[in-house]
Amino acid sequence: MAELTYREAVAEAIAQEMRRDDSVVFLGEDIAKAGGVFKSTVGLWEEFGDLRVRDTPISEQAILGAAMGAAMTGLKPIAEIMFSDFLAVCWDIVCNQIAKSRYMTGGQVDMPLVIRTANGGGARFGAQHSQSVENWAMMIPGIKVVAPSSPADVKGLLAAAIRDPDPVIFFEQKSLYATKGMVPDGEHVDEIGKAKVLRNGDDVTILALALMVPRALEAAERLQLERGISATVVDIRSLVPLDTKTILSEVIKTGRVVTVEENPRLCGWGAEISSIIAEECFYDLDMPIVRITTPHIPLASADELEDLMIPSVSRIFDTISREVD
Amino acid sequence: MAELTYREAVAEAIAQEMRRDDSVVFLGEDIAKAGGVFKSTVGLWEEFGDLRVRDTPISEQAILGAAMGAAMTGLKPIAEIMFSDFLAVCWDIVCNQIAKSRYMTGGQVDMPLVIRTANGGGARFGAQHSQSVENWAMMIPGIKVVAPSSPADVKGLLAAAIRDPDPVIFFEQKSLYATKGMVPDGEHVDEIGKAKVLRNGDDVTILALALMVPRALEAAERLQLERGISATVVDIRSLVPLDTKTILSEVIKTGRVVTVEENPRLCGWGAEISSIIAEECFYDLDMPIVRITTPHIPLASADELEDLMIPSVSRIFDTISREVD
Amino acid sequence: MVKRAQTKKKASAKQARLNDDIGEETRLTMYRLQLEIRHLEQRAHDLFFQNLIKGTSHLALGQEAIASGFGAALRPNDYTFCTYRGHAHTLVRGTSMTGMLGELMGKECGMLQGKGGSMHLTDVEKGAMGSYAIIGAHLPIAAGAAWQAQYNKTGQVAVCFFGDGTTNIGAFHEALNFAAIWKLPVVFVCENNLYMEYTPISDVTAVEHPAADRASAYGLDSIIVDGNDADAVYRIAVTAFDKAREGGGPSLIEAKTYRHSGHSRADPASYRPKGELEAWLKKDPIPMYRQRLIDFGVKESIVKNIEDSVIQAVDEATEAAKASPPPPVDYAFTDVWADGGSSWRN
Amino acid sequence: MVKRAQTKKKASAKQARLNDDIGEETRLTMYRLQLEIRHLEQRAHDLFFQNLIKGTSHLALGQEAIASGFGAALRPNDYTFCTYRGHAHTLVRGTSMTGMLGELMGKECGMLQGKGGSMHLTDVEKGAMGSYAIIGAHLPIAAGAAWQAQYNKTGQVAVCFFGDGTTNIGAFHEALNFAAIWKLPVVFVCENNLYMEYTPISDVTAVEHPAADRASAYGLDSIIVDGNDADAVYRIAVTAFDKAREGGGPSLIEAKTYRHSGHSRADPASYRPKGELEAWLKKDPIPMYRQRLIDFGVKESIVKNIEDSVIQAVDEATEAAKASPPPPVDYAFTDVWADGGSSWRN
Ligand SMILES: Cc1ncc(C[n+]2csc(CCOP(=O)(O)OP(=O)(O)O)c2C)c(N)n1
Ligand SMILES: Cc1ncc(C[n+]2csc(CCOP(=O)(O)OP(=O)(O)O)c2C)c(N)n1
Ligand SMILES: [Mg+2]
Ligand SMILES: [Mg+2]
Repeated sequence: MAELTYREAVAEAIAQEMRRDDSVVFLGEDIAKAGGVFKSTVGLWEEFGDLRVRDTPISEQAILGAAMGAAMTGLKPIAEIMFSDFLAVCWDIVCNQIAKSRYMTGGQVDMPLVIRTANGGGARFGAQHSQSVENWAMMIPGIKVVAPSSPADVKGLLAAAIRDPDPVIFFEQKSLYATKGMVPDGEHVDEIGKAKVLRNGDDVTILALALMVPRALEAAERLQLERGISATVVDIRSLVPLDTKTILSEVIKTGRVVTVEENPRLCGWGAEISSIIAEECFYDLDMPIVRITTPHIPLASADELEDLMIPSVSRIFDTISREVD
Repeated sequence: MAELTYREAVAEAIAQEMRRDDSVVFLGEDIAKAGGVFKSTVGLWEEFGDLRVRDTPISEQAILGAAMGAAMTGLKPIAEIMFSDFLAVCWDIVCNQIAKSRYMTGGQVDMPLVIRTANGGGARFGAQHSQSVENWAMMIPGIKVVAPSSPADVKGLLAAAIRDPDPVIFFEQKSLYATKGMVPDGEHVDEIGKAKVLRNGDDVTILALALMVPRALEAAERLQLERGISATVVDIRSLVPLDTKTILSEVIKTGRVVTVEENPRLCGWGAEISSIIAEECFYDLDMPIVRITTPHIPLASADELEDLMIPSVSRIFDTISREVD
Repeated sequence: MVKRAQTKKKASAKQARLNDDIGEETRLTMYRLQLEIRHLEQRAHDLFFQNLIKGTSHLALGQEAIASGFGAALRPNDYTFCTYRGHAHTLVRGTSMTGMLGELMGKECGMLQGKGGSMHLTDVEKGAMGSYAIIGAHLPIAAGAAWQAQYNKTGQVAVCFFGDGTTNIGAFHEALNFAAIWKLPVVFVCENNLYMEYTPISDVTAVEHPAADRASAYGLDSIIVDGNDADAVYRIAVTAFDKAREGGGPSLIEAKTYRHSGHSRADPASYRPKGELEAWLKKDPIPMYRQRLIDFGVKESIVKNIEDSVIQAVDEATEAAKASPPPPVDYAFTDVWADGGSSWRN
Repeated sequence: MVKRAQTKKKASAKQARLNDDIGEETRLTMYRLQLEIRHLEQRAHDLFFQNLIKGTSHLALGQEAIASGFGAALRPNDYTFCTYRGHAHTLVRGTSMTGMLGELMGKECGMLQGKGGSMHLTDVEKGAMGSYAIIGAHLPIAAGAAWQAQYNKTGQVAVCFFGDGTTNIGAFHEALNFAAIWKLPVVFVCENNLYMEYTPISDVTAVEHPAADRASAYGLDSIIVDGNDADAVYRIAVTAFDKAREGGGPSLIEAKTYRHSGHSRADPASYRPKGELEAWLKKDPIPMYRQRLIDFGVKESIVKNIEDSVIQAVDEATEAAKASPPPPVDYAFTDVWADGGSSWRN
């Protein structure tokens, strides 16, 4: 085990996979010589060279199109889309091409590729560089969707994503890049599609993802200390495939569930999970299903405004204090 | 009142608004001289001429970008995106620019524009020309989302959309273009943001949109006749703003609710509405909330396969028969 | 008299030479390919009007020389990418006619199991890497396949076919620049049939030659070829492939042509100026090519033999596809993921 | 001696003429604008390092002559569209420095109420139609504003500023073709500062001049201007505006320049070859322009007066912005819709 930052874990996972498999290649804007605008890919170009780690023009459709064409013909590309907001400029390649080609061709086409992207708010970057768009990806049949909350998960799940034979969008929360955690040494590969129970409680089950996970954990500590409310915290980790087994069983145990989503409210991932619970565990519930989300509004840039919008520890604490009696 | 097809109602609404307001202009691919690939804009170019009804190149980003720039500076553009699947090639202009500009600028920028697009399946067009993407639009803060199910609603709601000072995406279901209905003569303007109760029942409330509305109505008739189940059918009509007043009050009346969605399952509009009901009417429900959706799979083209995927009258009938006892 | 004879002799010497650089075998292949496309598409047209093909269908009648010229110049392991108007380009890779007609009819024998339909024909084993129905997308995707070839030094090329209207969408621009800077072995082929659906291309394009006049924006040569002459297309293809295989990077080729039918099955093509179709029918690539074969001394019987066998093949494929049952309904739920399934949960 | 004097006389006659076609008043305006940008941006830089500005910030130090030259040539009701690197282009429209610094600091007095931040500066009343942070989007949007001007025959032009790296994204291509075929009164200005973020533009672009070498792809003239010379920029702007207002359609102008600072606040710009910055600092537009004013006979005291007043204005704006409170939290919930609210339900 070694302590790494979330951003270092990105580079470590990519390096691990590039060392073992020559067909892994990596492309994106400023990812090579500059090591990425978030410094999450430092050292890769130095180790793997010009042919495997390639800077591109500002041509997101070409980046993902090239990744797709290469994946169809035998490579395992990793493509970086610098900010997840920019998925909008290449959304056709994601949702109409990458996601659908295997199906439309009756299974003839392989699509082993990973799209890495910096997602989410908290950096005062304003409405076009702060969105949480994990629900955009979840909405599209044919893509796997992963969003880690810790350096260890970054390493294990990114390695798993690179080995996965299906297309994966890997959402790195940009406010987590500087956070630290213990990461297994040597080869480390996790499994995509497994949620993780990070805290066990009796009174309420909190479902969270990415940046919302540390906030949910902190709120759970405060709920225990200040209100005597004992909360389970589940890190969803992967939206597709969705570990409904773990989620539903943890919901049933407490009979109360709160989702904490960074994506804006309408059609967020919490809506989907809420609807599954409302359909499948209806009779196990002791309380309405509560969703805590960023309001359905573009994100503001000023500190005070942004902090108000993205679910905070105190909003989670207050909401659960009020709802759970 | 006159009997019009759904497609004729489109042209009638646009003509009505172009006659009363010179600032309404219309652009898109093959919409002018050819009258649209779905023949839904026939006669407009002849009446309003080259300057107001303009054919464009295959440049969806330019189409919507131009519509936005014109809207910001005083025109009221209507832009056609031929198939809603193609929103993916101009998604940035929709979700990052049109939807966010008023907010990001502290209210300085106006955005009175309409994006019309042919949505949905049933025409054997395959996975890239058949999607129901109303949930893509609902997911983005800052856009209004309308999807009519009848010629009268097409006329009234499209006219309202054109007059609306905010951006509206207007989803026309392509399988409905040939359907007929009575449409008010003369100037007809409806109100965006109001659901419509099309059938009153006691046992279950069916929430539907666009093509799912006639199917829900037919299923409701069969449920009454064959099972003695009496169903309310609500046509949602507008996803944003969402008429939660009507929806929730109709749900409470029967205590049972089923959504019928054409969009693929994950993060569909039914998920959002289900989560609102599960949070706000939890104690009024007598049954789990059931969602009937297109499975979370790209759409197949062969008749038998496509028919199996999109919710049919018999799937609605069977599901409700099974769930409501 | 003497003079005329000399001219004639010169001309036929020239013809012989022309015949030499391509060779009879390749020419016969190209004639066969053009006929296969023509007859298969006419059959698809008929089946449509018998309501045996649903959805939509985009024919390339009149444009056969382009797919055929490239088809003859390709190696079996090269990649091709095409559009919704992709019967031609898929067929020239040697795919099964039954699989193709079966797919158009939504049958179990369909090459995509009824999941793709007319606009998505694909035969990966033959290097036909897909038909793409959203304008522009397949240009960068083809560049990606070429990147693989470059990375693995396989000597393959990727060819990407698209229309004149496609030159105005953003993905065209991104793909061209990207392929040029990475010197990828990809050949972009713009089939300029004068129309973007129902709109004349000149109404919506800032330059006269939508592709060729833009080549310089990517540091590429401006190349225009007669798209109704399979030989001319073949020669251009060989040159571009050689360049690509030698590391010289991409080419952008504009082939001038015309589609005889409407844009899609729904289109009577009434927007065409009077006489335009008739003028182009005179330049129909197939009778012209037949005449050339005869002029070059190919026996009528050989030509006839090809014609008969193509019609027979199309007939047989039609019957086989008609006889095939609809796809089993559980096909709808397979092949979303590599494990063959479609589940998004456990 | 005689010869030298004559040459000198000739030279100053030429200078006088040069001065004439632009005029002293306009020149002083351009000098003032350049200084305003320089000082305001340096102040923003300082405030960033005092942690009074959060998020990010993209300075255009060294590129001031471009915004200033265009700014001086614009009419008040013309439209401008710019990028995240848009302090300069917003400022030259005459917007309030306090509103701008307030926005960067996230204060109530901010021009966007703290909702936009550094990358979205907008002042619609002044014709500054927004700063766009996603590469390429504002090119078609600017074309749309020009469409309005054309439709309503207002005589306005729209100017769209963007960087060299932006020429490789699809929206660039779509906007240029669209503007050309509709002959829209829009002027596209590519500020070629040699870098796309940290990557030299030549590494990722198929042509030497990313904008100028592509003009012909849209039937436009290839135009390159010295972006460090406000006079040269002004003259090009006037020509392009005249053309646009007369119905001659769009122009695409490539202005060569260099940014003295890194791409954004986080960037030390260590990717630059040694000596490159130093060479460009010698071509710093501001001291060069000052010298020109003196050479043209403008009194030192007038120049000095402008310099002092600009510094004073920036100082005052800084104090005013510092003194402003943070935005009231309910600002977060206004202005999604035209009714001022943000509700998505009833
Ligand atoms: C992004 C996108 N926009 C619009 C369409 C609808 N569409 C299908 S074919 C076509 C015309 C294409 O013209 P061209 O590129 O010349 O090819 P051709 O059909 O003539 O072969 C259009 C506009 C589409 N499929 N994708
Ligand atoms: C679509 C998109 N891709 C990537 C980025 C990230 N990005 C911001 S600025 C920039 C470089 C732009 O370079 P250039 O156009 O030369 O403008 P400059 O910054 O030099 O003024 C990049 C890649 C973005 N904002 N939008
Ligand atoms: Mg064409
Ligand atoms: Mg630059």
